[in-house]
Amino acid sequence: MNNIEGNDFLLRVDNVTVKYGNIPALRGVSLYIDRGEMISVIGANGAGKTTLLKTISGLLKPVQGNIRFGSLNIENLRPDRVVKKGIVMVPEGRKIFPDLTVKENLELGAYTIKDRTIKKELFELVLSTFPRLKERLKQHGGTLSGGEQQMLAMGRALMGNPKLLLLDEPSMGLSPIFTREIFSLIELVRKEKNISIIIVEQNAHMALEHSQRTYILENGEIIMEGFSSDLKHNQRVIEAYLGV
Amino acid sequence: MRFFRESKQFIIVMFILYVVLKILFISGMASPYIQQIIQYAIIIALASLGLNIIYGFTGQFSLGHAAFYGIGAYTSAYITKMFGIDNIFSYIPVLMLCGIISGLIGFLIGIPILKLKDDFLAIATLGFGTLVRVFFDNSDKITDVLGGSRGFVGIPKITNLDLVLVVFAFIVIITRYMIKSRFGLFWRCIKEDELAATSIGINTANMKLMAFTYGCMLAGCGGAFYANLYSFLHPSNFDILRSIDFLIIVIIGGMGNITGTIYASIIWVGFIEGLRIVLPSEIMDLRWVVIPVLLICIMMWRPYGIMVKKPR
Amino acid sequence: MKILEVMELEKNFGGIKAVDNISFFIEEGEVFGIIGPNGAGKTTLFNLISGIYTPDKGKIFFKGKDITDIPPYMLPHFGISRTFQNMRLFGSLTVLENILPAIMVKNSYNIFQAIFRTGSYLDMEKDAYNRACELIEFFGLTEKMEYSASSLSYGEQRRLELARALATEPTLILIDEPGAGMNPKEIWDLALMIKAIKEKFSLTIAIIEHQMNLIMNISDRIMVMDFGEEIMTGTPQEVKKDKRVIEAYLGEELD
Amino acid sequence: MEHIIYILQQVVNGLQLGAVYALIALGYTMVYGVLRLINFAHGDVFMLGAFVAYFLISKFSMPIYLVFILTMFSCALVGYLIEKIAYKPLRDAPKISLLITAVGVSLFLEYFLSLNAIFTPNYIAFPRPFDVKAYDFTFLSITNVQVIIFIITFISLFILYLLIYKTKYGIAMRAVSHDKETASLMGVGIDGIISFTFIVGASLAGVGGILYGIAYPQINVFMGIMPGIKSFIAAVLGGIGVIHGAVAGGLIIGICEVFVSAFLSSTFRDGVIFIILFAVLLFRPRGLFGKRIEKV
Repeated sequence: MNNIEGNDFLLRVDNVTVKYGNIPALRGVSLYIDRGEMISVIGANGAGKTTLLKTISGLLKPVQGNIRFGSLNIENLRPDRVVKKGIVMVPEGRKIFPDLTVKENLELGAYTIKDRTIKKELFELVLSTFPRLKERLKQHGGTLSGGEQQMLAMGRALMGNPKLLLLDEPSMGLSPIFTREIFSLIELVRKEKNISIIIVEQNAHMALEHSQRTYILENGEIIMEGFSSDLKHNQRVIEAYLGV
Repeated sequence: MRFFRESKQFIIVMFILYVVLKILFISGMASPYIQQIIQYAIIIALASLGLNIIYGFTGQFSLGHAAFYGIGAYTSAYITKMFGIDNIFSYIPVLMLCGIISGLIGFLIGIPILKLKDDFLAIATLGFGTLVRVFFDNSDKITDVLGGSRGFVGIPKITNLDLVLVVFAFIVIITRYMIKSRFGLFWRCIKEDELAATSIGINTANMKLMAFTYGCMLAGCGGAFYANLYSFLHPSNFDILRSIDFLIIVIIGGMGNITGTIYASIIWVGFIEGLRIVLPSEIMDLRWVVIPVLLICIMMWRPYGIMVKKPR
Repeated sequence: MKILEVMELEKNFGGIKAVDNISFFIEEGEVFGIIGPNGAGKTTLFNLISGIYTPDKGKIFFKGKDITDIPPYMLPHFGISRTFQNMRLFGSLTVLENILPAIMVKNSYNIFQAIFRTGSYLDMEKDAYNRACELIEFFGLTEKMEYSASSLSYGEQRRLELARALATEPTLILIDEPGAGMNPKEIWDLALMIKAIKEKFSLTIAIIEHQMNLIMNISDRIMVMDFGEEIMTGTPQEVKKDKRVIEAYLGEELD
Repeated sequence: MEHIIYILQQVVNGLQLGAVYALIALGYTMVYGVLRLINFAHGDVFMLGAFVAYFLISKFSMPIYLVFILTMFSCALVGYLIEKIAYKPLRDAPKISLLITAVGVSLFLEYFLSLNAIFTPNYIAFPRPFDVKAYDFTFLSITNVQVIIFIITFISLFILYLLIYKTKYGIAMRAVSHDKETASLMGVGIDGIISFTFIVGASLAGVGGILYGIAYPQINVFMGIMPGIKSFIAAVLGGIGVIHGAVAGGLIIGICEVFVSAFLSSTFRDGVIFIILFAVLLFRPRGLFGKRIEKV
């Protein structure tokens, strides 16, 4: 399957429907992402953003539709298999393991990496990207501040050597200053490691600012999509999500 | 009186059942052994009804129900033997006393342990059950009549069909009215979601205690009947296996289903005792191999019980 | 008149201050909004007021009475009722059976009256049933009365939870994120409904919400929280313009 | 002085029993960590360990190290199968269904083995692979059985420590205990880790079974019930889900039991343990080393 420029899609979500019991949380959602791209999905609380990421990462199974990663159908894989294929998710609320040390949290991120040298390289890379973590390797995850936990969560995800990173509300509960820092780190990761990123945000400003393309999710459906630079000036988006 | 009027149907059914059984008993079509089993099934239904209140309606898991059944049994055995009670009329107050004592002990033990939930409550009730069993095993050290691990012998035989059936019918009617009233509704709310029940103003601690006490009372009455039906008690009659018996009956009958519990008790006793007649003792040993497998299958197939009705 | 007054409330979880020295009051008859990022301590604050948690420090007064250490089940009897962020209905009970117990907690009949089905018992039951039906009708659930709560749609479940909270006849109701998972149209309907119930049941309302257009629309005053602390409290207009709020929460000035 | 020596002697005896409880308690606590389940069948795995060892020694006269290896292996296999067959299909079922299933598995194992065609419901003498010798010190006497129990328990605990704190499976296990969903997002196969937990726990119970057989050389298909329940109580006492808590709890329960037998009467032994349970559940439900969790 090719996009307009004739490149392969990295990931393509096609007409996916997900239900909780009888209540649909996603209704026929389709989206794609190219290699090296960063896209964002914005929408209100409960619009289905987290459900979308959970479905891609294998935590939820769609009742309809499929998800292709490269040439592979992944919609029925278990989450740990999806990680092995190279899709790693940073869950909402960071979900650091508070009783494990920072180092153990990072090691867990590399659970699927068998090769010791690769593991070591990744470890060095993460520590150079997030130097703050280096000082705290022996500390328990639970003792870190919110911003540090977000860094650890991202570092932990990078330890899995992902091709595609899924970020669920990285700015949640962070102060504006830390939010900016986290977003510049996300940019850094994307550029330097050439990792594709899907970011889900309630903070529409940051999401539109930093992504190339954006999908808008409302009530489980994609109601709008386009280049972030265009959407920023769209009257409807401004009214509903930017509130200016 | 409204009490009887509003349960007309049930009373008619019970009356027909009584007549049929009475004919069977008097005509000799039911052997004394079968007669005993029929009464035993009703007794088991009575005690299981108690567990259904505790677990099926209120959601408080108990692995110690047999202990309260045993307390009733030993109390009745002791009183009837010591005071030489031999007729139904002087037996009725004893029966009530047994229910009250079991209920009181349930109440006292319930105050602390009903704060616990799910598996911790299970282990605490199991612990209480074991304690009571240890107590029965050593009861001869308190007074020799109780018999300790040798068993309690020479209990007067008082239990008969008339009494068992009347008491049973009476208790079923009372229980149904309780379930229909706000108290039953509160119990079901607690089972569904305790926090939400609290949030609408239900005193969950009291309501759980009430259900537990009432359930233990029924177990105590059942135990008393049992003691005066068989005239012999042994501590091993009241161990965890018996608690599991009650549990299985509640599960087969369906959580929170009174009629289901009654049917399940009859099926269960019929099954166990029926097997005893049909099968040689070699194969009887297989019983407790088959039962757990059955239990596991039910859990996988229908975790809320077999005879259970659900709203739309 | 101040219906609820919270003084220097504090709650720690394993060293983290979930609610840190919060003081505020709610005037009788107003709609008091609480906003703030996730993890700011809003729901913890509700849990403290409704008695599910006991505060480490501070006092809560309701109509001048100290209710800090009152067991949670007593609060509906005083006149405080609440809903939950993730909806806690009695799933396998019917709609009617969800409402009835909330009415019946205030009935006075005892177990013996219930067993012997006395006249006053039956009257009280009948009365409770009628009141439940009225409430169910007001919330447009009459046709679903005999359906189990879990079979209702999301919106219906939200309404049922609100109906259940109102069945205890509160004077103050705490509503936790009623707009979660609703689209703009549903939010609009919700705003109308909240205004309607406020009038009909003469309520005071405290509401947690993320949907800015909802909260700005219905609130008389809003408290903004972050990291367990109060940033500021004021009218929607004041909140929108406040520098600290924009910095910590809104990110940008609203219209 | 004599009293103190007597007390010390009882402490040593208590530690002997407590070491076995600790080995069983670890299995309860680890399984509770990953599944939030009281694995009632765990006491029966311990019983199986004693029986397997009995067969290997009396029928095949195997050397003791082989007995340990094969027993641990068989118990691990049984533990693994119990989880796969009985518990895994109920992963999303209500908590109590899982608990009832565990009780069912426990009863099945006991009564299946008690059939005359399989074993017997009666007691069998456990063949000690060596004679008991007591080393008398001036104030204390320690038997070679006790020495062996302490050494083997210590080795087992040390290996377990390495496994849980130094390998990636151990880290994964602790992560799964805390949050299954997030652990799976790290690429951890949840089913694999749960199996791993059962295997480790069952192996330890197997070791406990052999040691128990050596120390108290009478075995019976129902022998797992009481030590199982007491070890679970030990796990609750130490703080369920906490590894070192289970060890401490086991030793405390062992010492208490021996003390009650020595100074009161062995009749009250079980009673006192349950009173400890009630006290812990009511006054410190998280146990000695447990963490406080608050959630709505």
